Amino acid sequence: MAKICSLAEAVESCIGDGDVVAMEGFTHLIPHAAAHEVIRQGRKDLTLIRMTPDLIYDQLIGMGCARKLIFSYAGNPGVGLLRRMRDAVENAWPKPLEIEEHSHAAMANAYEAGAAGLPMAVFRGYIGAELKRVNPNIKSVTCPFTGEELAAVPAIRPDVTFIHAQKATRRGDVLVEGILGVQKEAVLAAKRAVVTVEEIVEDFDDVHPNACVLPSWTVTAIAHVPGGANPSYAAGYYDRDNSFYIAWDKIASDRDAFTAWMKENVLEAGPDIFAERVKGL
Amino acid sequence: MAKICSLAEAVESCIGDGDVVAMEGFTHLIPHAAAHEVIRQGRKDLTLIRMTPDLIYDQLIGMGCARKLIFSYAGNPGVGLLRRMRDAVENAWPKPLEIEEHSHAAMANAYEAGAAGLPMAVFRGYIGAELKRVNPNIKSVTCPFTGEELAAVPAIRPDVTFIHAQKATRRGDVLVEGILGVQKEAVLAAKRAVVTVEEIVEDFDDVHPNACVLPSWTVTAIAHVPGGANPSYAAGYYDRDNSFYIAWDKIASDRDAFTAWMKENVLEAGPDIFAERVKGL
Amino acid sequence: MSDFTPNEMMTIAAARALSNDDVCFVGIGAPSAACNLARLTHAPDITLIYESGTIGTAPSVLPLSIGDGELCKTAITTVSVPEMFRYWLQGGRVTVGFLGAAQLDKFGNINTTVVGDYDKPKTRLPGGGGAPEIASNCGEIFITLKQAPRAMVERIDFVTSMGHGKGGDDRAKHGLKTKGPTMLITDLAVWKPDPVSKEFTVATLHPGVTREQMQESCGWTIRYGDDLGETPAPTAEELEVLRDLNARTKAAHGG
Amino acid sequence: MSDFTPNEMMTIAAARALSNDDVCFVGIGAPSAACNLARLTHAPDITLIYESGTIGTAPSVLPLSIGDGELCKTAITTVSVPEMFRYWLQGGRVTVGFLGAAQLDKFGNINTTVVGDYDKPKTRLPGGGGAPEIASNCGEIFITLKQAPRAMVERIDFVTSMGHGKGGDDRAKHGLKTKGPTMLITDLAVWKPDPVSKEFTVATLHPGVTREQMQESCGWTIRYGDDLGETPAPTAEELEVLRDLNARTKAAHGG
Repeated sequence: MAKICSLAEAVESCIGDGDVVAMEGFTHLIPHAAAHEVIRQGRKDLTLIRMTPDLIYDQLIGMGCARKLIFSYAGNPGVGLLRRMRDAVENAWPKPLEIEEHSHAAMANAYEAGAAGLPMAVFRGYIGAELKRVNPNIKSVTCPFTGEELAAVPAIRPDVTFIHAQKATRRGDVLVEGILGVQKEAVLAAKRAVVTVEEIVEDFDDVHPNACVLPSWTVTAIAHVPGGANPSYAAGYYDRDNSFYIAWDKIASDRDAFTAWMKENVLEAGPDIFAERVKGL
Repeated sequence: MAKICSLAEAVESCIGDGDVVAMEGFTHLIPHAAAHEVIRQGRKDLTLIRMTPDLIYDQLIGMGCARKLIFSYAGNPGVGLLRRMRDAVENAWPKPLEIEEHSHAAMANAYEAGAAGLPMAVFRGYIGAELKRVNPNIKSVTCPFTGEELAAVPAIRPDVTFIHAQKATRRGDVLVEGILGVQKEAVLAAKRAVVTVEEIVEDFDDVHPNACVLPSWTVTAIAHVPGGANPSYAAGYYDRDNSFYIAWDKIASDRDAFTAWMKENVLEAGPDIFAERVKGL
Repeated sequence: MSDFTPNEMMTIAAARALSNDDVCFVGIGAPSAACNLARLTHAPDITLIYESGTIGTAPSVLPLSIGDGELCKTAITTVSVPEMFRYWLQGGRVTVGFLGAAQLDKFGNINTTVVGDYDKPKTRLPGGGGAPEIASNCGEIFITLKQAPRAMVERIDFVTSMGHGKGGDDRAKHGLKTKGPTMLITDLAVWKPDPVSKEFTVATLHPGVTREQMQESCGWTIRYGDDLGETPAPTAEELEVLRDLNARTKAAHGG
Repeated sequence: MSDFTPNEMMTIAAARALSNDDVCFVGIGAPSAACNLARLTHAPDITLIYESGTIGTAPSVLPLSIGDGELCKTAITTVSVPEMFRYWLQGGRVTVGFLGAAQLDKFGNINTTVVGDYDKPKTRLPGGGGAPEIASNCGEIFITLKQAPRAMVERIDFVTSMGHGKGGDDRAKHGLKTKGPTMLITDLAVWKPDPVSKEFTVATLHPGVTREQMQESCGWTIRYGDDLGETPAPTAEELEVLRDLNARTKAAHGG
């Protein structure tokens, strides 16, 4: 059963140095507050998994928390490149970053396989594509019925997954609505799952029977962090802060500007600043 | 784009003799009216696919429409055996019936693989189980990462799938709610799909964003048949007619009683009798 | 106390084996009654999953089918059947699976497929349904069965679902990490597998049941545990809750 | 008419290639503008799918990201990302996929991964995202690109997504049944693959564009179709609808 606690306590108890970590959210519901808490607590040597390692992973990488990144698209969506990640890959600053690169289809299938308890995902992919040459974790299996060669990648099985969701009940069930991304799969694939939520309610009265609900016993810890997805958004609560995504490009372009921003907004701040930020969004 | 038409026209245009056919609905939303129309139009040599070939397939088999059955549980749910199917398997009445038998997990995965455009489904199944010995369509693949041997079955790709759903819009989008079964997968896996619905509406106003909707362009024909799932049920419209499931056991236990019932209730009836039947349920 | 039926004793003994933290994959019939009895007595937070996709259901009456509307209405969420079998069962999220059997051997292997030869069956049974993968993917398996010589046999005609196979470490040899059958609850007794051989041995006899009754209703030579005991009789509360549940069910489902 | 930009011409030429029956897998930027322009002009029933899981969207303003709330609000349904890639893209339900490129060769092979060596890149680009499987699973592929010598190169540094490979029947040799790139729409011209060699050849030049401009902005020696024509200039309606859409988008997304 999920424990409802502070974000600091959830992070303290659920993630250790060297862990394999997934933080998911596909544009929508990206767990920024949770990532900041992980940075504040100084976790290191993490293997970070995420389809689209946008700002939060740029921040974790820039702060030296990661030793490896598994991903499929490393961009600041709608803006450009991830400058901290590029600096790590191209110049090993602040430390070298090993990368394992896939396509979206491969990552989505690998999360699905993780949730399904399988060792690998099988899909029709990477045909004529060169990632196969540089990523030894892209293999193939042959269909015993048709002889077709299909792509295979290892299932994703994180030590811990972090997601942000709209609501949890007091007994710990979690509701995700709208653009779902791979969050359900990322939670079910992981050994431990931490969820930050906009709201804690008595009950999901009248929720649609087929809505995406993660039962309490699939989640380890839940923290109430209103605004915790900002500058991403939470449908029904606040919009995406597009201007911050543009501003980030400038902050991240310079090591000193980045370090100063992280000090002021992460290291010397707390999760409660998120509620302030989303006022008016 | 889906064509909205009469059930007779939908069946006439979408299914031919010898087709591979799936009629799905997991206890909920079983397309009885559509199955009766197929019987009335005298289709034959069908390969019938269904996880739980309960009453509708007992009727199709007993009327001699089928040459083969692919299934995973052949029972009258909550009541007992399927007597017409048994008579076909054990005594070749009214004609022999070839069977291909799987587990629920295999069938569910095979529909999923069909919807996903894959030639096969891979899952952890049939371990120590004897169906492998008698069904040549159960094979295996080896995980190239762990060496684990996993079960493989061919994807299900019906020529035509029939389902019953709660609602369609005038432009042909279909809404299924509650117990979903494998209906979405069965439709997406098929070359053609026929949907009977309780109601045709202007719009699915305020439907949950993650509700199960099949867009118009995934469906071939839609027929408005209120009550069309009876004696199964349609959540939000009418309940399951449990007494008929019990009554069927008696009807199906005798070849003459069966033939007489089919003559009166199917051959000499039409889809409009279903609306009458569900009054008061 | 003697005012209870063997069927009630079976259901109550099965209910007692369940705990508040369990996640149960529930079949229709005795398992459904046992799981809901546990929920209504000592295990209010137990999670019940039916293979129709309904997760965390709390039906006020017992469902007649695996996909009754009541299961969906009271569920925390309802998922598609492919998701049920992939994420929830194969994903290793179910602690206890219940299975019944048309034929059962002493190692807990189950036949619900055919009596006689597969290609020329004497009796064609419904088939495996979810059982083959329930048997391998749930943390442990409870089997419920009414004892009868033709049900409990030396050698089953067809292995629909693997129990302990040939006994001993046969499950491990098949690559299985789950426990397999850990309990057999019948109308006459509670059986548990021998820790080494994995042969079912009688742990407790239900009140009033004799060894003669036992052997008459079982096709293999029965072994008894060294510390054979008596199944505690149903308590007044257990009987009352079970009978209320059955009465509500009967009233709801009508004639 | 001369009051339109090369970028507007590119978007309008791409929009014209879409029909009412198409199901498009839409990327952010020029593809999104083109698809929505088609929807707002000659193809009102076109189905737009974004990889965030939103199916049948009809945004009133262009999204800034692939997962803007507007896409979900106006969608017929929103599915999970694994389902999007399995049932909808791999399931063969998408007729047209749009791709951009950092580097493109004359056979429509695309690089969005690295400039330079993969292990020691000169420039690390965002990577493939959905592109490798969009390229193979969509019925056909339209590529949009601003022409530049460093973008249109003789040999790309990394094959992120396969176009026509080495040309000719190379796609078929890879087991692909989809058509691959059938159109390249740039700010200067519309290109189509030669039916046999599959090398991109210029089909129409946008109004006022010269062959000199073309060759200056392309790293390979350009071939022109025998029936080279001129791209029809944007109509007043096309320009008005596109500019309205862009103005609404700018107003909605603010500073």
